[in-house]
Parts: sequence; C-alpha cells; structure tokens
Amino acid sequence: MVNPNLRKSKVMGLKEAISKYVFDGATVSIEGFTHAIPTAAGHEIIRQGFKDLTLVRMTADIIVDQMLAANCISTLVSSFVGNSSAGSLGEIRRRIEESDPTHLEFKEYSHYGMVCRYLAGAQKLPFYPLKSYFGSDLPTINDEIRKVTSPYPNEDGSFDEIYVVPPVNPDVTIVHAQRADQWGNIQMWGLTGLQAEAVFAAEHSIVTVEEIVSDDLVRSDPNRTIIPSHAVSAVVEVPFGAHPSFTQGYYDRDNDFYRDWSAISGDKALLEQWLAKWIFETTDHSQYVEMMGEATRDRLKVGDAFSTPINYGSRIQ
Amino acid sequence: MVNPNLRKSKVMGLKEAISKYVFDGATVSIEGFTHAIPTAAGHEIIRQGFKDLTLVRMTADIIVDQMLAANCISTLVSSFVGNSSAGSLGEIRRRIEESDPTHLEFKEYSHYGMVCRYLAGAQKLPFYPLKSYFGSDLPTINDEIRKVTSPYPNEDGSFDEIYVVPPVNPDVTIVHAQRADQWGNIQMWGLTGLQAEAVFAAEHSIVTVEEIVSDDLVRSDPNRTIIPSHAVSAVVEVPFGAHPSFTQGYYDRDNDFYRDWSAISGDKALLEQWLAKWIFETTDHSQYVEMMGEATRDRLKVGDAFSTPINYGSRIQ
Amino acid sequence: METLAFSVDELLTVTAARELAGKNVVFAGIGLPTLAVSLAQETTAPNIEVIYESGVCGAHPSALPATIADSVLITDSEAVLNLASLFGYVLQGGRIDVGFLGAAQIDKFGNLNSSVIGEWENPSKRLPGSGGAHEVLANAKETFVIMRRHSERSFVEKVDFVTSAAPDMARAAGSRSKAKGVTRVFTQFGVLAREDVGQELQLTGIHAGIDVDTVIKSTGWNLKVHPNLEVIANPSAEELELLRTEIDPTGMYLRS
Amino acid sequence: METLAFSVDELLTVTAARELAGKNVVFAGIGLPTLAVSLAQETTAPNIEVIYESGVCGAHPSALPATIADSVLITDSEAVLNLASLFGYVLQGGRIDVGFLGAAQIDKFGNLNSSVIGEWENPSKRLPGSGGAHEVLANAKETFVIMRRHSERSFVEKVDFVTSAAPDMARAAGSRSKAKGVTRVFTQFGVLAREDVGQELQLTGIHAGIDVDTVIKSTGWNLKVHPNLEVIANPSAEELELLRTEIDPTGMYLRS
Repeated sequence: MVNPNLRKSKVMGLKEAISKYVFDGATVSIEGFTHAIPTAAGHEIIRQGFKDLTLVRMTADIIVDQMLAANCISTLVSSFVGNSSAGSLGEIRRRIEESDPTHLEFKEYSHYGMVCRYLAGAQKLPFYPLKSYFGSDLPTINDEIRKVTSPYPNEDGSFDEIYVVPPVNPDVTIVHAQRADQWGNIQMWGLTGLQAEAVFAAEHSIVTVEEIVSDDLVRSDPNRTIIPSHAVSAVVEVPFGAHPSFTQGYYDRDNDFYRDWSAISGDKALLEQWLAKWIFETTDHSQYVEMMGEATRDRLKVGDAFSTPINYGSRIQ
Repeated sequence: MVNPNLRKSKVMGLKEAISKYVFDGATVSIEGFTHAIPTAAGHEIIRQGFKDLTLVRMTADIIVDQMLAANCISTLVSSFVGNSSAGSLGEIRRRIEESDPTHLEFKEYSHYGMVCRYLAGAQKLPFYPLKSYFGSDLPTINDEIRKVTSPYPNEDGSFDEIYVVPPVNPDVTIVHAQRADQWGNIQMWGLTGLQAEAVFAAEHSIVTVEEIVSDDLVRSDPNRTIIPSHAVSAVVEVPFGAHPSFTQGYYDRDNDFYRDWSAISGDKALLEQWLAKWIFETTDHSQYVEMMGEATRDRLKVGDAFSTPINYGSRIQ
Repeated sequence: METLAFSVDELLTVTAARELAGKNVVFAGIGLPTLAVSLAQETTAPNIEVIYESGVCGAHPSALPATIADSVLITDSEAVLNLASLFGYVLQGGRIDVGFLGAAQIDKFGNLNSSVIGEWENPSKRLPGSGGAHEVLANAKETFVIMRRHSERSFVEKVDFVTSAAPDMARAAGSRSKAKGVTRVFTQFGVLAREDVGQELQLTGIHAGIDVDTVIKSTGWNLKVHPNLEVIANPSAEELELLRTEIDPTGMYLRS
Repeated sequence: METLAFSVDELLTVTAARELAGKNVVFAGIGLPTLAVSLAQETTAPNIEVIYESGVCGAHPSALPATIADSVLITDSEAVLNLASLFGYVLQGGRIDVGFLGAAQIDKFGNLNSSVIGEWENPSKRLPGSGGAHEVLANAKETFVIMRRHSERSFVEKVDFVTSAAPDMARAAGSRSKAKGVTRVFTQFGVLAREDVGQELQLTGIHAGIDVDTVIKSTGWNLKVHPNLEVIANPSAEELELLRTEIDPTGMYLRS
C-alpha cells in the first residue's frame, strides 16, 4: 500500500556508494563464497585509494590480493588465503612470508569461525559458540577465540566448556547478487553463502547486482529475496560486477583468469602493470568489461535452465 | 550421477510413518507457524493413541488442544497458547486453570527462546544465547532459562551476562510442506518458519506434503528446497494435510473452523463428539477431507499467482 | 464546519498513525496497528516498511489480513524471512523503529502482562503468553501499545506477571538494551506517553469531550497529567476517507 | 588374464571408492574425492548423497566441476544450503558420515596441517589455511585423507601447525566430539588406516609391486605395519571403464 511516488529509491552509482560508505580505517566486509564476488566494488575502493582498511572475508582470494597490492588493507580477517584450486596469491604470500613491502596483520579463523562471527554480528550477540578449536593451534595464534562454560550439567554433573568467537560488525558490507528492485530488496539464487548474515551484521551495506528489475518481478517471488530492503543502504547495477567469479544464470567463472593470476601476482612488476591497466587507468567497471573483450564475454556465456514457476495463490473474493 | 534404480525412496504412508517414529513418552515437535501446520499427522498420532508425549511447539493451537483432549500429551513446551485471534483453547485452559481432568506440565518460553532452542538443537550446541529475559518473570518459572558470562570485556573492563536456553532434540519432528521428491528433498514457499531448524534438531523427521513430485521438478529449482533429503526420515503425501491451517498456493486458511473451535473446545461433550466423528471414526485423513465436503473445499480454493521463472544457467560445451 | 462522526477504533487508528510520522521500520500486529501503518504510509510516513512476526516484509495485500500469517500478506510481498532471521537479525538485530503490542495489563513503566491473571502456577485465567511480545519490547527502539479498554483492571500498579519487561527493569537486571520500551499507549480516552527509560507514562493527550478525572479514575496507578496536556484533534475528513474507502472499505476492523 | 594399465590417480580413486561401501552422506572436495564418490555411487554405495562445502546437496553436474562452487554443481542439484546451515546444521549437526580432506602434513594420529610450513608468525611457506577442513575433521563421523605424494616431508612425527586437530587431541583438550578423525589415508603406496581414536595410523594395504620398506622409509614416524597387511587388488576393468567413459571421460583429473 506504499505510495511509490513518496518512497525513497536506494539505487546509486558505484562511485557514489563507495565514497559514501567506505572510509580510511574502516572495517569492510566483502563476501561471496566463490560465487558472486563483488569484484567491481573492490576495484572502485582501489580506484578511490582508501587506506588502512580492516578487510573481513572468509576466502581471501584474487580481490584481496589486488587490494593488498594497492595498499588498501592493513588488517585481514579470514579463514582461507588461496586462489581456490588455481595456484597461490603472490601479494598475500610476500606480505606474510617476507613482510614485503610491509607486514600484514592477519587474524586467522576456520570457515565456521568466520560464519559464527557474522552470525553473532547479525544477531548483535556478545559471542557465538561453536564446537570447533579443541586441540587446534588456531586459538594459540588468535586470542579472540575464547571459551565459556555451559550452565547445563552433564549426567556426571560436570559442566562442558565450549569455544566462542566475537561478533563482527563491519562499518560496511559489500556483496553481489543477480538482481534487486529499486528499494533494495535483493534476490539471489544458486549459492547464497552468508551474504545475508554479512549484510545484517553491518552498519551499512552496498549490494551490486547484475540488474535492477521491476517491483513486479521481485514481488512475483518474495521467497527469492535473501536480503530485505530495510537492511540495504545502497543498491548498484553493475553488469559483470563479479568477474572473474561467476553469477549463476548470467555468466560463468573465468577459470583462465584464475589460472593466469598466479603468474601475474607472483611478479611485482606484472602486478603493478595489471592494476594500472585494469583499475587505475579505467574510469569505471563498464570500461573494464569493455576491455575484457567480446571473445572473453562469449567464452563465459551460459545457456538457459529455467526454474518451473510455483503458485503463491491469490484470494478469490 | 546416482543410479535411481539403486537409491532408496523415502515415501511412506502416514500410518506407517507415525507408527515407525512416534512412541509413548517420546519428545515430538510439531511445527508450522500458522502456515502449513501438519494437522493430519497430529490426528494420526491421536488415532494410534500414543501417550505421555512431550510436545514441543511454538504456537500451541488447535492441534495441541485436540491432542491434549485425546490424552496424548503430558508435557507441553511452547511460547504461545492461543487460538490465534479467534478466541481461546478450552482444553488447554481447563488443564492449566483447573487441572481438569489432570495437570499439564508446561515449560513456557517466548517465541525467540523457542527458536533458539531449535537453533541449538540443529547445531548440536549445549546452549544458545539470546538478548531476552532480563527483568521478565519467565526465568523465575522456567529454570531451563539460565545465564552465561561473555569472555569479551566491555570498555570499562566489565563482562556482560547473557541468558541462554538449552537445545531441544526431538525424537521426531513433524512438519508439512507444499511438495517433495521421492528422496525427501522438501520444497516450500511462503512462510517457512523454523521448519528446517526443527527437522535438523531431531533424531528422525516426518514431512507431510501436498504432493510428491518428479525429481525433475524439484531439481529445476534447488533453492526452493528448504530441507535436503539426508535430514528427512519419511515423506508422506497428504493432500489438505494442514487443514484448518493453509498451504500457500494450494488452499487457504479455514477461518470459520478457527472461530468455531472456541465453542467446541469450551464444551467437553462437544469436544468428545468432535474427536470421535473427525478422528476416531475416520480411517485416515482422506476420509476427513471427504467429510469436509465440497462446499468447504471450494470455499478454501485459491486463484493463481505464479512466480516468474529464473535462470540457473547451463554450461555451453 | 460540521463535526464528523467516527468510532473509537477509528479514533485510535488515526491517533496512532499520526505518531508514526517519520518512522521507517515498523513491526505491526494484525488489526488496528496494521490499519494505523497503512494510514501513516498514505499520510505521515511514506517510507514505512511494515514487518510481521510471521516473517513477511513489505506486504502489499490484496485484502485486509485476518492474521499476521494470512496468505494475502505473502503473495505480492517484497520478502519472506524465516523465523531465525526475523527474530535474530531483524528484531534482536535492532532494526525495528517501532513495535506495536497489546497486553492484558500494563504498569506505569510499561511492563506488560500477556501470560496470566493471578498466579502463574495456578492462574484464574490463562492468557496466550509472550509469543514474540517479549522480544519486541526488548529490542524495538520504541514500542507503541494499543489498549481499547482503559480501566483499573488493565492499567495496574503491579502486573500479575511480567511477560515483557520494560527496559527500565531489564537494565537494572543487567541488560545493555538501548530500547526505550513503551513510549505511547493509545486508549479510548487519549494517549499516555514517555520519552525514555526511567520516566512514568503520563497523560499527554486527551480526546475531545473526555474528562481528565475519568482517565485518572480508570488508571490503577497514580496517573500524572502532563503540564501541557493537549486535546487530540479529531480524525480529519481526509483521514476518515482513507480509512473507510481505501484501507478498510469492508469495515473488517473498524466496526462503529 | 592380461594386466590393465592405470594411473596413480585412477588407483587412488578406485581404492577410495571401495572404502565408501555402505556410506550415505559424504562431504567431498573437488578432484579425486568427487571421482571416488561418483564411482562409489555406481558400485559400492548407491545411496551416497554428496555434499560440497559451498552448500550444494545432491549435485547432478552436466560436466566435471572445476571448483566446489562450480555453476554446473548448482544447476539440476537437489538442494542448495547457505553456509550457516551447511556448517551449523549439516557439519556440526553431525550428519556427515565421511569427510574427504587433503593436507600438507599429517601425523600418526591424523592431525592435519594446511596452514604454514615453519612458524605461523614467520612462515617459510604460507598455505591457504583451514577453510572448512578444521570443521570437517572435528564433526564428520570419520575422515578420509588423500595424499598423492607419500614422503617424509608430508608424513611427519610432528606437524608444524595443527590446523585440524585429531579428536584424540580435541578430547584431551575438553571436546565431547564423537568423531573418529582420520580413519583412512590413501597414497601412491597404499592405505594407512585406524578404526578409532587413540590408535596410530598403520599400513593396512599396499599396492601391487610396492615394497613395504619404501613406505616405511617415506614415513616420518615409525610406521607400524598391520599384521594382516593386504595387497590391494588393482582397479578392475569395470572400475576403469566407469572412470574413463562415464565419470571423467575428458581425463580432466585422471591424467595418466
């Protein structure tokens, strides 16, 4: 019953959204578990030259390697630092192994530890319990991983201890999805990871999408909305915004790019050149996509595999 | 790549499923938050005369009133005892207010306390923290609601306490949904409540559905599956299995029935007659549906409101 | 100008809608709160996103809903959340500006009882209980309460059972909640209000033709009257027009 | 009968598939584990439901996946879970019968290192880290490890860093985990196995033509040889046929 003439749209440009919600020293979460990684938003952070970010990301992969090389990040919070199955990340390894050019502060967790930090953040809990970490060396190198004692006794009257992790509440969380309406209702399918938890945990959120679509399209399938309007600060239309990762049903993963990255990031000069050519010397992501070339875009094309419609039902008056 | 000739189907009849997984003294969870209440399964429990059940259900409504009247339940774990907005529940009130015919053991929570008990149960956690209960009388009448201290200090060095609830791990959880495939992949839309958490928390699970559908239909939209096959013990096709509640897109809520229930359950004799006619003297739910009559079934019909298909994409080789 | 005829329910709905001016995320129950939000969306608060306890966000129902889970709330809505997300991320996550509640009893600090009349162990009347009410009062930035019958039996010095605790009591018990608790109570006599924790609910607004003594006599605690007590303007022709022709054309809730 | 030619990867895949006999819910990584599960589904374990860390359940890929999140795993699958459900309800919920892992280092009790070579603070080589490996070893009923290069550098007396702790150590530290930890290690030389917590991994199976001393020399701890050491039967014609024509027809993983 909302009067759409009066309701505020959350549609923004990427430059505006990044400059409005990211700031030097901010804690920034960039999520997307292999699927729908918001690469374009990461590149815009690099373009705008933000510094001293605490970057929170479960799988620290190519986008993190790039942001490190551009000196945006001073602290990394993560549970996996690797280029999936396609080799290693040169910049991250240089900083961790040789403090070259500088030392990287690294808060290391396991995947579920990171998931639980987002769960605590989204639920505004002081901590979140998980059955991990007993016997592992992870708590010895990360003093944020602590223990509490259960108030419920076992049969023998003893009380179990359990490890807990603290909440993470990013200043801004950035994720990518297939589509949204102008109000910021985010619809996503395929792997949905922990995008919703990362957004709800944050003070502000930016969601890049392949398409801004009509209200009617979104409302024809409300269960597809994984993040409701009220949790979203800005929604930005960025086609191919997740390349070299993929967006289910829109384009496939650029496995060649992942393979090539090891060689590029292994060589400082090549890495500098790559950042210059693809980020600093491009005005925005549309130019990056243009430079990708038609051959690459064709290579990543996917065919059709449509879902069968389901019936939400309507009242017969 | 599974060879379907070798894989085991989980399809069962309702009589068989209930007799296989429910037993006297069992802890049984029946969930469905106003939407998709597995009424038919509750009636079959009554028909088979199970006793001393600990019934776990957020909203103890008509089905609980009926199971109490049939003397199936000795302990109720719930956060709401009412006939939604349509008056009160005679049997529950008689047992609580007058111990008539016998006293009902009632473990009372708030809604989120119940949600957290299922969350702890599904995650096999010893407890689940929530920011509720400070200053309320609920912890004074329910000693399962306890406190733990956060290991993370505040600015002033103090450590906050927070309330926790224990896990619930039902012997069997019963829910209803729109459809499933023969392997027990459960697809649901509209209000999904905490059906998934209740099923994952349980040792066994029975899911009644309006339709058993083809593998292809389920697999055309994997994001619609809210409970995967491996968490389901038995899947049972029971059309109108949620009446008098509704199943989104299949039939609407029978508000007349809800209104009429206050008068029926307010009068012991009427209630006895109702149980006899609609449950004890029916062989199964199909007979109950037949007795509902065409006029009622027509009154509950819904029109079409189909979702727009989305594209999962296919690899172009 | 001619004076308009209106029902108590219309009066309560209009008064509540005016108080929603500028609010964004509202947790509404069925009935008058839903009508108040709808009216506010058309008048004082166009940006309101209404959220129901069932998990529906941004409902656009084709007919007035009979319950918070009515199928007409789901079809054509903007989002449907499961209960872990609704209670954990939205409510406890602190994203609700205003929550609407009712209760059988309320005290001067906004403690609410919806559990029992009498002793919990052996009540003279068993009520439905908390449902999500406890979490709404604990987590919404502020809570509006609608009480259609303002009487000494419902406005009491001490509630029989604290189902939903005022943040005043919660903080004293160790909570870090920043919720303000009950800030408005709408009754057939007027509006009781407070701005934050620690204050008593005072009579701040009174409906035309109501005698202050009647309100005081109908309140079980020593009700303070705000020095700037205002007489609440009657529903306007526009407000009544919207309610009667657009929002509840069949008079499903606004029976006169 | 003629002897068949096969690669080490084919040998490892077939050996692992045979060990999956009768298992139901398997948590698989990409590559050999996925192939082993596919082969088992066609032979020893038709009821296996394979689950990937990305959240995919019951995948029916149109092509071999390149990653655990490959789009071909999602399309036509039976279910997709978010990560809170996958790690919380499925893994920690104790629903995985067998988890597959790899590692840079393993010790005699099945403690795994996938974090660093050298000191964590200043490593000679930084490895990817836990990912979900820690949770798989902690929560799966048992874990199978595939190590393509059995050598003193990977089979060590003491791992440089315990990324994923054997339940033996976890229980000693206070865990109530009922997981058995690593029960099988598949290498180019054969199979190291143990049945439960507290036991050392022993050499229980050896591939045809491999010398026991070679295995012992290639192991950084004093490897015990099981009294009933068996020589593992070579891949059968049927197994190789399935792998080469149905499961990995393009030789994406099974390069000779």
